[in-house]
Amino acid sequence: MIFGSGIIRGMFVTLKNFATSYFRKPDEGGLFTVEYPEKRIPLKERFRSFPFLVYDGTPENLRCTACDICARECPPKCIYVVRAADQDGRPLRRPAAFTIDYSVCMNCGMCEEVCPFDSIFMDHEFEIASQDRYRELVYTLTKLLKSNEYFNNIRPRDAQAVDKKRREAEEKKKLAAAQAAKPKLDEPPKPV
Amino acid sequence: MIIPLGHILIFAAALFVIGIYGTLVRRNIIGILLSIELILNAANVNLVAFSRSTSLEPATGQIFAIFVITLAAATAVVGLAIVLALFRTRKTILTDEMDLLKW
Amino acid sequence: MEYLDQLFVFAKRLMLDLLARFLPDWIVLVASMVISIVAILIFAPLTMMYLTLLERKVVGRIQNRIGPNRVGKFGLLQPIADGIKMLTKEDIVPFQADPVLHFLAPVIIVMPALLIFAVIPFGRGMTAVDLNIGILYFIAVSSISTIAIFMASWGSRNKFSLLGGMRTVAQMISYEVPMVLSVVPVILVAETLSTNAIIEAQSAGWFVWTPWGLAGFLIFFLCAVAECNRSPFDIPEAESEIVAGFHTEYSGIKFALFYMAEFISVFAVSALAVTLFLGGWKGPWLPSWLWFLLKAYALIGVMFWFRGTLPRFRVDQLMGLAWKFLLPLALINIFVVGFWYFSPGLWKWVGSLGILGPSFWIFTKLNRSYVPENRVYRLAEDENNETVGA
Amino acid sequence: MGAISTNNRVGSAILHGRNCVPTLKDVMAFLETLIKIAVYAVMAVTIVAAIGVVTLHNLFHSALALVGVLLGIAGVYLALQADFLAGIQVLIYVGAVMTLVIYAIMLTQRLGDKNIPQTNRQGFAAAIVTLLLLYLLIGTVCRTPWLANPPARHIPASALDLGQALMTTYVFPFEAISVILIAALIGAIVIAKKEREP
Repeated sequence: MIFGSGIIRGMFVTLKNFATSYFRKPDEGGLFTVEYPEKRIPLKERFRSFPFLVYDGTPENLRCTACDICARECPPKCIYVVRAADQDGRPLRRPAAFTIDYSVCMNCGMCEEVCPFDSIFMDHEFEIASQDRYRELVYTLTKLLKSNEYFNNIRPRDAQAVDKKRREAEEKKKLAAAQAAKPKLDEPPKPV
Repeated sequence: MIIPLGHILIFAAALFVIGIYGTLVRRNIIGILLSIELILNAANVNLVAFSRSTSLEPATGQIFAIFVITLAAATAVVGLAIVLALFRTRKTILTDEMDLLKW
Repeated sequence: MEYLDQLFVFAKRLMLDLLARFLPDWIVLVASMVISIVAILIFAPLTMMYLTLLERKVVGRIQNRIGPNRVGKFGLLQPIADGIKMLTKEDIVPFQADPVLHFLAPVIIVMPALLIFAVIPFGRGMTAVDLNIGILYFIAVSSISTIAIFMASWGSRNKFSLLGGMRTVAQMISYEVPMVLSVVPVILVAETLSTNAIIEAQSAGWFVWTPWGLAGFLIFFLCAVAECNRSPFDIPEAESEIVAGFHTEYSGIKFALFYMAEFISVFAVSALAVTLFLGGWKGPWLPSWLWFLLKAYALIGVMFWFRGTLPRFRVDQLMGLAWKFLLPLALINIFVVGFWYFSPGLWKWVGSLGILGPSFWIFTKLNRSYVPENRVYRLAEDENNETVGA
Repeated sequence: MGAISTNNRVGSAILHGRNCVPTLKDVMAFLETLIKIAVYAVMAVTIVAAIGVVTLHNLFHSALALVGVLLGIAGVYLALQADFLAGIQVLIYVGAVMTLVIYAIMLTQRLGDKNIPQTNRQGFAAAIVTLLLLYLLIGTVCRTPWLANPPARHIPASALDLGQALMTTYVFPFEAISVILIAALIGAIVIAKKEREP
C-alpha cells in the first residue's frame, strides 16, 4: 500500500462527487440545497413550528375551554391561560386571555398531545422573526386563533382525523340527547 | 561603472562605523549581534565594490562575499544558541548585568 | 494565430509607439516598464478576487451545495461585494498592540507576493523583466514573507496570533528547504536560472514527463501548497485550534491585504510550478498566454480540490513530512538528474526509475507512523485483581 | 546587443528591434541618471536604517531596521551588477538569519524590557571615537587614487562564472565552509537544548 494511495482514493471520491453534482437529481445525492427565499423545500406534515388555537367558523366559538391542562404540561411554561367569567362571577368554559410566549416556546408539541378538546395544534409558520422580543413575540389570543380550514390545508391528515372524531362525538351526543329526550314516551314508568 | 568606487567605499565605511558604534553602545547581546551583522555587511560591500572595479577576476570578490555571508549565518546561529542558553540560566541578556566571570 | 498569440505584446507596442510620437525616448522606455507594472497590478488583484469565488464554488460543489450565486449572475459580483465589505469594515487595532508592527505587517506581506510576478513568463515575450537570476529572485523574495508574519504575530500582542505566527514560520522554513532543492534539478538541466530560458529548455519535452521532473514537480507543488498555508497544511490558520493564526487581530482592509497576499501567492507559486515543470506557455494550438493561464488554473484547481478533501495535518506530521520525506527525496532527485544527464538512451529511464522507485518506497517505510498493532486494554481491576465485569 | 546609436528613435528602436521585453541591462545602460539617483537614495536609506538598528529602543524594531539595511545592501549589489549575490544576500540573510534573530528576540524579551535603557553609559565616548574613525576612513578613501587602470568594459560576473569559480579554484574553501556549517548546526543544537533532567 504505497504512501499516497489513501489520499488518492479520497481525492477521487470528491472528484466523482464534484463531477456528478452537475447531473444528479436532488433526491439521489444531487444538490439538495435550494435558494431559500425564492424556492422552498415543501415542509413535511408533522413539521412543528409554534402552537396555535383552532376555531370553527367564527373566532368566537373556539374550541379551547381554558382547562389549563396545556399550561400545566408545557415544559418551558410559556402558556398563560385566564378563564373567562360571566358578569356575576361564575367561570365560563372559554378563555378570557390565552397568551403563548413564542420566544420561550421550544416547539415540543406537548400541548397538542395533552389537549382534550383538540383546540391547540402545531403550526408550519416559522418565519416570525421580529425586532422586539417582548411585545411582538408574546402572541395573545387574537393572534393565536386560526380557522379550521387553515388547519386542514396545512395538516390535512391530522385535521381530517380530528374533524371525523369531532363529528362522531357530535352524532353520539345528539343520539344520546335524542335518547334522553325520547324515553318519556314508550318506556313503562319505573316502579317508584 | 555608473557609481564611482569612492562613493561606495564611503558608504561601506559609514556602515562599518555605525556597526562599531552599535557594538560599543548596546547593552543587549542580541543588539550587539545585530551590529556585528552590520559590520560584516559593510565588509561585503567593499569586497564586491573592489572586485567590480579591478579587471583581474571579477568573480573573486563575490565568492568571498558568499563565504562571508555563510560564515555570518553560522556565527549568528551559534551566537543565538549561546544567548538562549544564557537567558535560560541567568534570566537576563544585558551585558552589564553579567560582567563577572565566576559567580 | 500569431496575432492572437502576441495580442498583449502588440497592444503594448502600439501604446509605446503612440507615446514615442511626442515624448522623449527615455520616457518611452520608462513608460514600457510602467505599462507592464500596471498590467501586473491589475492582473494580480483581479485573479485574487476571482480565485476566492472559484474556490468557494469548487469546494461548495464538492460538498453538494451551490456556492455563492446571489450577488451577480453566477455569483460573479461576489468578490466585489466581499471587497466592499472588507473595505468598509471597521479596522480595530488592539490597545496593547505595537502600532508600527501591526500596521506594517500586511503591507510587507503583500510586497513579496506581487514582486514574484516580475519574473513569471505569462506568454511568449510577456515576462515583465527577464532577470538572469529568475528562480533565485523568486526564492529570495518569497522568503521575505516570513518576516512579515513574524511582525503580524508579534505586533498584535495576542497569544493566539503569536502561536499561529510561530507555527507558520516553522512550517514555511521547513518547507522552503525541499522547495529550493526540488528546483535544483530543473536548473541543472536547463543550465540557467532565468525563467524564459527554462521554458526554452522545455521546448523538446516538458520536464514533468521525466522521472526526476515528476518527483521534482510533486515536491515543489506540495511545498508550494505548504508555503501559502493552504488546505492540508493550514495549521497556522486552523480555526478550530488557534482562532485565525497570525491574522486574528486584523480586520477590515488589513485582513483583506492578508487574504490578498495568500491568494496572489497561490497564483504566483502555481505559475512558477507551471514554468518550471509543465513547460510554461508552451502548447500546440492555443495562444501562449492562454496555455499558461490554463495550466496555472488547473494547478490552482488541484489546490482547491485538496481543500475540499484532505483533513488538516497535525504539526508533527507536517514537520515529519517536510524533513523526513520531502527533503531526502529532493536530495535523491538531484542525484537522479545527474544520473539522467550523463547516461545514454534507455539507461536514462532504467537508472533513474531504479533509483527513484525504491527510495520512494524506503522513505514511505521509514515514515510509517507508529500505530501499535494490537492495542493493549488494561481494564480496571479490583483488589484481588481480576478484571471488573470481565 | 550592439551599440545603440542615440540619434535614431531610440525608444522604438529598442522595442522594434527585438522582442519588446527590455532586459535588465538595456534599462540600466539607458537610464543611468535615474539609476544613479535611485542607488544614492537606496544608500541614504540604508545609512538611516543602520543608524536605526543601533539606536532604536525596541529591539524588534531594530531587527526590522536591519532587514531594511540588508535589503538596501542587496540593492547596492544590484547596482554593482552582482545580482547573484543580491539574491543570495536576501535569501540567506533576510530569509534565514533574521528569522533566527527575531526568534531569539521573542524568546528573550522580558516584559519589563520596555522602560530600561538599552544603551550603556559609554555612549558619548563611543560616539567621539567612532566619528574620529569615520573621519580617518573617509580621509584615506578620498586621498588615495583608486583606479590605476579602470577596466574598459566591465563584464559582470554572472551566476555561471561564480559557479565555475566555486567549483574549480575555490573548491577547498567551499568544502571547508560546509564542514563549518555542520559544526555550527550541531553546536547550536547542543548549546540551546534544555538539559534533560536524568
